[in-house]
Amino acid sequence: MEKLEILWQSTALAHFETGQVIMMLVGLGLLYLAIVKKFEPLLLLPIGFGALLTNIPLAGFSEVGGLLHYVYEIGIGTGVFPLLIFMGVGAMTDFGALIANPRMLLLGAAAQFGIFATLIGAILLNYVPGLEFTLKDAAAIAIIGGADGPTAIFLASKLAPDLLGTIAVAAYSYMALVPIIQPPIMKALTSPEERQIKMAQLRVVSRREKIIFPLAVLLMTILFLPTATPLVGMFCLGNLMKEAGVVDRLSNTAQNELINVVTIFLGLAVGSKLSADKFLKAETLGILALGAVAFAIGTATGVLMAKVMNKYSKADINPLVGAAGVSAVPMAARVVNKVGLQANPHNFLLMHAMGPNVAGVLGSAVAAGILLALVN
Amino acid sequence: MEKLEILWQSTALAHFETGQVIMMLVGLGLLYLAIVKKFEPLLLLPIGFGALLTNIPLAGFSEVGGLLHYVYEIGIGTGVFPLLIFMGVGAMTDFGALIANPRMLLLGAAAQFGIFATLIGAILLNYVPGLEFTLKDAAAIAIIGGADGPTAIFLASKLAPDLLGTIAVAAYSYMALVPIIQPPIMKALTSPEERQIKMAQLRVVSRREKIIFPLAVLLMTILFLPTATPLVGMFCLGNLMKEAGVVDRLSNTAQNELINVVTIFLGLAVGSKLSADKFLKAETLGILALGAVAFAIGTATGVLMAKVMNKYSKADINPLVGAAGVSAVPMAARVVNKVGLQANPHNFLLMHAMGPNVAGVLGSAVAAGILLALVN
Amino acid sequence: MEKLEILWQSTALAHFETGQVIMMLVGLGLLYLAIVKKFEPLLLLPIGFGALLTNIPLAGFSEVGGLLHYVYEIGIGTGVFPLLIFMGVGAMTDFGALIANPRMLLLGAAAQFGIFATLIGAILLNYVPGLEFTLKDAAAIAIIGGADGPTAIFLASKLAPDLLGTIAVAAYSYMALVPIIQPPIMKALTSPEERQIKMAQLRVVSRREKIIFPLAVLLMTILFLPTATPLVGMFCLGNLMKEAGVVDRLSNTAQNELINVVTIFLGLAVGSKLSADKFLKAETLGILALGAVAFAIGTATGVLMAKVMNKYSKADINPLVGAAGVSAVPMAARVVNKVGLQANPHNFLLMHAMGPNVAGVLGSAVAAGILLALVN
Amino acid sequence: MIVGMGVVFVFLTLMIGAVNLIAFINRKIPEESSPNQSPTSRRAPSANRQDNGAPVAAIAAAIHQYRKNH
Amino acid sequence: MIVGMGVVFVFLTLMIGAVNLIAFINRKIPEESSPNQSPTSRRAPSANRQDNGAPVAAIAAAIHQYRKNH
Amino acid sequence: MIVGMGVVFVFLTLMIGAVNLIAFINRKIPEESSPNQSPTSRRAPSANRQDNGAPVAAIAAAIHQYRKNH
Ligand code: NA
Ligand code: NA
Ligand code: NA
Repeated sequence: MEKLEILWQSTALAHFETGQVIMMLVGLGLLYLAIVKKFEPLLLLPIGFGALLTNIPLAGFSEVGGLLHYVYEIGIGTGVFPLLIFMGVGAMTDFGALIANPRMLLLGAAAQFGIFATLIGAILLNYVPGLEFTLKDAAAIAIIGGADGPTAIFLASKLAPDLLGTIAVAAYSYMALVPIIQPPIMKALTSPEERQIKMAQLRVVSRREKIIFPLAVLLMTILFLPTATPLVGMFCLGNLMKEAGVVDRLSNTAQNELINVVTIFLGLAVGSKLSADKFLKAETLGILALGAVAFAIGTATGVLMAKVMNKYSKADINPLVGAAGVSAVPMAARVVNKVGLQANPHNFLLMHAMGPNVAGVLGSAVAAGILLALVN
Repeated sequence: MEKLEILWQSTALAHFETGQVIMMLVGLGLLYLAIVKKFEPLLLLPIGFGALLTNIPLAGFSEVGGLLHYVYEIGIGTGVFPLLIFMGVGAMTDFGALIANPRMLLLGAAAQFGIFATLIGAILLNYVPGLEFTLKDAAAIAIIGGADGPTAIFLASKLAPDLLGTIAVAAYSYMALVPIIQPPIMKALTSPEERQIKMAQLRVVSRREKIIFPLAVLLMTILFLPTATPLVGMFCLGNLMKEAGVVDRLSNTAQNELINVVTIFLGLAVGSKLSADKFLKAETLGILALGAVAFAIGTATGVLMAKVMNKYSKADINPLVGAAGVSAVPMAARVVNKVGLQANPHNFLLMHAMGPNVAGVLGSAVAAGILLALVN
Repeated sequence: MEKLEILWQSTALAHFETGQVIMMLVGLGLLYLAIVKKFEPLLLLPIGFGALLTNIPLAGFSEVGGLLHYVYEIGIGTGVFPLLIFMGVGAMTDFGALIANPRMLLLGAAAQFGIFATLIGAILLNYVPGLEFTLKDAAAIAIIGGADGPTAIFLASKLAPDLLGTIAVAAYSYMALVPIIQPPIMKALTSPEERQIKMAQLRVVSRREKIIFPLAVLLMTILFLPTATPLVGMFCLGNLMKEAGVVDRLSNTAQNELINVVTIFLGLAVGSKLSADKFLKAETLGILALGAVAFAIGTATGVLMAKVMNKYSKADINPLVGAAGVSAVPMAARVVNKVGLQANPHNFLLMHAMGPNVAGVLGSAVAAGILLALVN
Repeated sequence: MIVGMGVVFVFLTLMIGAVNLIAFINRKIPEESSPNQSPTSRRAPSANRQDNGAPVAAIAAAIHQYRKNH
Repeated sequence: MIVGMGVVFVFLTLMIGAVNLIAFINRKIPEESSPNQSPTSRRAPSANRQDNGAPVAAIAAAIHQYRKNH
Repeated sequence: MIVGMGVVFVFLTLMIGAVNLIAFINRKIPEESSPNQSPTSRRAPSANRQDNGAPVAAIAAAIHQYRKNH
């Protein structure tokens, strides 16, 4: 009987708290989005599973000695995991479209307006009773507008570890929602004629230019924005390995096995931050709302910038491609292509949208570096 | 001359102790079993090699600063390696046969009787002069009867790190000996007619059931046996990644590169625990004997349970499949198939044995959780 | 305005020191050698990139909390990375040619003369004003003559961490320069007739011999030179996994994904040691000079030893194959083949040069063990 | 021991119930036929995948080589 | 906010200049045609590579199998 | 230095002896012909391996594609 009592006390049933139950439902919800809705499953599946594990009473996954505790401390506390993801993404990224048409960098810049608008928004939310965000919190929340998961995780781990779970979930969820959030904004800000604009075919980019590009980006980041070099540096390393053509072994590993392993653990570690005491508070609603606003603003400013550029530039620019500037590679570029095809079934914008799309990755890494420099 | 003296003092010849020589022979023996006899070579080869390395005088592989010291502390001291193996095994496991015929879970439960019988046995062995096992030691030894390597290593690392090397070697050796240990017991407990029983073909299992299954297993473990969630949780994560179909990149990495890397280091780290002072004692013989007994008992109770089920169930159940309940995937299922074919050359039991076989993995993980809850 | 001042202060422009600029040029130079000249790109590309990153003012890559700091401490400070590389190289190495003609081990020994000559040289350099090398420094520098990158990094991490960057760069650079350094020496020391000598075809080596070989090497190292067992042991483990034929999963992972991941981080970590205060000093020139001398001496003694062996041996030995004894696998063997073909377009020496070539790897690992035993 | 073995049985028996429940629900709510879940579309999307070309090219080259030699 | 956004723009505008500069220099100094940079020679050399045989054999076997069956 | 170099030579000379000894023993005790060590059976067994089907299917598809185009 005593043994049975011990066993009963060792069941979770005797120890569950309401918050934990709710958070496990949140975890199941994330798994549903990942598996059934196919929302960024590579991240949301491990995040959702991590949320399940971390909220089990007594199992101690996230306490000292637990697996998720180690994974978080080693991988996210140090910032190593997002940097490795960035290296892998760099090794998967082809900057050809951007090198062929470098003015697209302006669209990648314009779409980061969402980040800075959100920063103001988060600070203003302090006036709402019950919400309290420090400047660091606000900066970490704002980066959701960058539409780039690893950048958001990296910045949040440095500035607001307590909000990391919420921020990461918001970032990846909205990245998955790009096909729903962006098209209405894109259509509202453009005329059917603008959406039909055809763009000149891109010139061929030589291998040498592709090799020099990541080095030039790194050099400029070093000179002007050293706080951005961890992110930009690892991204450029991955890209250089890809383009150099002499270390294909390393490049393939970086963009396959290494990024896969890191993705599993990054997701679990992020999920381990989805505990009731950190997620079930008014701030979370504020963060989710701000994230949506940031995405919408970034999309809008990207499109508007493209309209301005189309007006003052010799070459035609379809304003839709501005929306790809938020990053969310390659989803945003595909959305641009799809909306463009609705206006003109023979106008394929995908390659033209890849330029602002990868520019958006650089743009949000740069913005992260600026936020780090300003608030840290 | 002085230099020569330094060099001589730095040879192992000047420092060897008898125990180390014997342990190196044990290591060579394990390599022989792995390479020539093909006994679980994936684990026994690194374990044997680790035993060689750790017993070299002066090399200090397992002392602070040595490679095996780090690997052990990081990988086994924390419990991370067995959990990663479990994730990979989960990503390799197809629960289809079990979902189609869930009563096979009872066979996976019955075969764990070997674990609890061994627990009693280990406690009784304290009455043998020269043998001393604490309750924790006894629990760690008992898990050998689970016929599941990573579960044994995980539990031993928590309850009896000093016995870890011996327990792991016993577990993997007996898993390799399944084709020798099981058939006589299976034949002794069944009649030729029983061995010829044909089982109804299994129904097709839908993808949705396969996705929900690991989540249901996790949920029940969370509710009723949280101490088992590290093992069961990682197993279910791997299985969910496999079945979800949306993260094949991650699933493939978990069941290939990641598990391979971990296997190498897990083996080396386990081998590093095969030092003379821990292995060359009377207890080791007790452990080896108990392990063999545990396997035999588990096989027997599995078969007997299947006989009972066959008697009281509508559908025919070949009692041989009960032997697969010890786990030792997929070896035990193959042995069932082979013994079945000897009785009836047209009766393929492999798929029917896979159900109890994977149920046995769950069963021993559950038993490990119970032992953790009871003795920790 | 204040914000702008903060941002300006946060640019690197406000903080660059001359030494850092020079070191970044060194890094770019290494990238040039790797990408354009294809000098050992697998290592020199990450090393060059690491040199860029570590010299960025304010970015703090190599300070506590920075990525390269962690990678260095975990991977090189512990000696783990070079050992994993060695395991992977072992899994790639075929000792068949050496087993078929074991006397080639003498060539692998003779070529290590460069190491010990350099040791004397480094000690003598203390008489040059401005240069100061301790005995440990001298031993770490001498190993450059072993023409084996991971061995050099391993020994330098143990004996002279401050010189590690320079030593690794020197080792890999000279390994890449083998096709330029070796041929003149080889031609100067041999007559055209000698270079045309044909060697008897190698006998077929059985699988069993190939399995026993790494174990025999390990056993002898254990007995006579335990300080060499970390390197030799991991090398033999890799080779045993390859030849055993029962753990191909593990062997493939060791020689592909695992070695690739480690190579990226090893390179970055080595590059992180290329900081101005450690590289821009007179000692560096001394090290580079000694490295070149060591290579030249090793090549010469290898060739001379082969001449002696040719004189006193029944079977013909082409003296050129002695040059492959420096290791630098497989570059040195290819150079031998090429120089041989220049003398006789029908005389393929590649397989005959593989014997001394892999013997050279063992030879330098053994020499490293001796140096560790003597000076540590 | 009896307690331990009992818990194992209770737990796995509960699981039998759970699996049967899943199967029952699964039969009740038929899986909506989702055309986008065809085998070809099950691959996870990932940024700029380029690993498809290489093997195909290698295979084509191998086939070409093979044909020449046979 | 204005400062931050401004720096993003300044930085990326500088980068436009840099890319244009690279393209300009690239046009001025034509890439020397390097015969050793053909696709086949771009693989990094590595010690005793042996992973070529297996896939080729597998492909050859697959082709053989395929031919027999079709 | 002389000591160091000497040890290298002594050690590798001993190893020559060891290799010759292995070869000698190997000739004396002929390897039993083990039919289960054929190349095909040398793959390590592993639970529920499923990676065989995919490449074969890919190759078959590639061959089919290739034939259509050539
Ligand atoms: Na962005
Ligand atoms: Na079991
Ligand atoms: Na060497």
